[in-house]
Amino acid sequence: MADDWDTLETVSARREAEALIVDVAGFEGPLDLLLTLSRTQKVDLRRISVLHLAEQYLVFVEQARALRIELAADYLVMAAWLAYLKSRLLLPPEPGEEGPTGEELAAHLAWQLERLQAMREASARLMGRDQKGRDFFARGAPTALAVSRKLTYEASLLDLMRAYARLRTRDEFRPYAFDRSDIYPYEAALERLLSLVPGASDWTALQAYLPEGWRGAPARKRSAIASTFAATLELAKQGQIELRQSDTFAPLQLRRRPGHGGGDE
Amino acid sequence: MSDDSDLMSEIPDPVPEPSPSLFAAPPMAEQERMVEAILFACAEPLSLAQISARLPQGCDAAEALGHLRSRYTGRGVNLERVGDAYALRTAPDLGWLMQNERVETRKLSRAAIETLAIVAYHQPVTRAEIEEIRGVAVSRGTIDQLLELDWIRLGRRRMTPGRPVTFVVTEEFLDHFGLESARDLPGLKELREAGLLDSRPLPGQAVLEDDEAGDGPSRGQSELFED
Amino acid sequence: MSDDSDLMSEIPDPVPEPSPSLFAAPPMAEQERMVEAILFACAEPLSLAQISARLPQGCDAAEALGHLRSRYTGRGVNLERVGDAYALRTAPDLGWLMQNERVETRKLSRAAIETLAIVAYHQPVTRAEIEEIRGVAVSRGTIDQLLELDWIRLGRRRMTPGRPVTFVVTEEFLDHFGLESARDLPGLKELREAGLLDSRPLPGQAVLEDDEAGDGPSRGQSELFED
Repeated sequence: MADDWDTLETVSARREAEALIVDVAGFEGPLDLLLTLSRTQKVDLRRISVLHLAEQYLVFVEQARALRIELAADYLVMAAWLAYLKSRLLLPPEPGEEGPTGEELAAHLAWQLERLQAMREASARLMGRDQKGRDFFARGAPTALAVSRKLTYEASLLDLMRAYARLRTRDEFRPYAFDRSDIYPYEAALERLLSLVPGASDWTALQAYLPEGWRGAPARKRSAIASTFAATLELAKQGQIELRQSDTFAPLQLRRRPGHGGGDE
Repeated sequence: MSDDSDLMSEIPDPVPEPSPSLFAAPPMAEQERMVEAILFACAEPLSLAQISARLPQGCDAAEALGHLRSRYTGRGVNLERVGDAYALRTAPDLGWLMQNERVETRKLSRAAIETLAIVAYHQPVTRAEIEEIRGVAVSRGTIDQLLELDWIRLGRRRMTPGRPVTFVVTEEFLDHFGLESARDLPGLKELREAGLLDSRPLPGQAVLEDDEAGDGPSRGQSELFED
Repeated sequence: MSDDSDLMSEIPDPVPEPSPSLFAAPPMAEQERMVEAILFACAEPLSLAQISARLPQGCDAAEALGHLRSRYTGRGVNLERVGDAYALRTAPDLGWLMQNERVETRKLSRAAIETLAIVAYHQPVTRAEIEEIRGVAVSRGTIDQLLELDWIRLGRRRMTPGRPVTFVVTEEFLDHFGLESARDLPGLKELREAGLLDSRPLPGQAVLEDDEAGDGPSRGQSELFED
């Protein structure tokens, strides 16, 4: 058993970990990464080896360090916790020791992963349902009616909360969408790239895709590059674009995937 | 309802009929369902040609319309001909059910929504307090409008000099805004987390916010639940 | 469902006002027509109370709805139950006919979809609980977007330290996904039986979270099965 794990780790697991690292921006936090890693064990989540999973994760973090990829703090917190869990699982408990056993902690982690997986599946099933406005429809020409009042005033809870927020930050209030003036949001980068992809038939440097006004000041440029880079990874993952880099630190280039029309699916 | 089934049984089964297209047209009952759904969902009356264009090849829109028309005869909804087009309409004799329902919807003015927000977050609150928070005078009309909408009502008089009246929100308010209680309104910290508010703390507001974060909307709220 | 009329007749009429006995309620077939017209005219689901309020005195909206529901069974338009409300909707199998009416919705991010599912399955749920399940912070705007779509709303505050706000799904959510109630969420029972909707604290932190467990998501969802 142990031998099996060892060979797996030296060859395929390491390769997989490397592949995962390239994709690090695609993960939604350490739990998501753990869930992906757990799939390599090819067993039901209830029979997963948490010890092996912890080792896989630690290999991942080590590899990332070797490749000088900076991981967000929560990935490192998880690594520290898994290292602790690993030691609890491997070492016999000290006599009179307080606190939960390694097995209890491992069972909890396995349950968390199972729960996340279950919610993933639930959200897929939910979105797969018939939806109003797509699969079934309401009356197309409703007669105006609601309450039997001649004039009604409309205000949503969101309006109310925004009004209050506006009041409490009087004079200083700016709509939140423009708050972080030097941060270029990932969503904006993704949206921008999506609109540009159909025209991107030739290899073009990533820098060329930075929006106007984000190419000058270093802080703004850094933010725009980071978001745009993350967005290219997402689009590459979706198969909409191709990425290439001739050498380490060479300019990153991208183009529309040949034969891909630029449509959504 | 027996007429319905009689009607259906009179229609010959379309399967053995040689259809012009490669695929046999759906049975007439199915065509009728299709026309029904299309007319229901469409915002405008549709001509025979428009209906035909939406149906699969080989369908007979005119016949389906005929069946649909008789199916809806005498019902609360009728199939009507409007010029060259067809539409489902409420039966004319039931128009009175809809009469008082011509509703004009207007957006609440900024003054009104702000006043309402202050009442909701700070209730029971006096007019002077509302003005203090808003930094401008509150017009009589604004308060009247909110009272008339039944979103605010008079609360207890404040036991301070002059014994000013206070305002609180109503059940109707909770109902309209989908709240279970005024206490469920998010505080500043939560508004910020939901992205509705600038995340940077403002100078001089730190104390107020701490207050808020600890125990929901405000001190006033607790009074509401004492009686 | 004759409770309404029974209830009415038991109450002694104090004033000589129009009482249910004064005017006989319209025949059931007529009540059914009226309910049909009312629901047909409205794009939004209407509650039993809203329907009753528009019918003449002495009508039994529930019974009329029952008749109407079976009348529309298998047709191009169906009578659907949405939470405590009712609406006419085109049959899902005919959606392909309505290409022109299709509304293009903004594509939701994976984070938003998962957050929505978590609210639906774990409601009432706090932001911290959503983050714990996903193992990652809920980004600004995700909650905002779901509120704006009117798919989630604020529930009761959790009676735990900090009294955090909770989120629950709305009637619009049920309507959009064609659900009669949150109990009909696919796989809900299995998830509950597998313990995947419980709130289980990390071993060793039980004391800290004990409070929460009493009033937590597990309780919320199990409530759904009590009646």
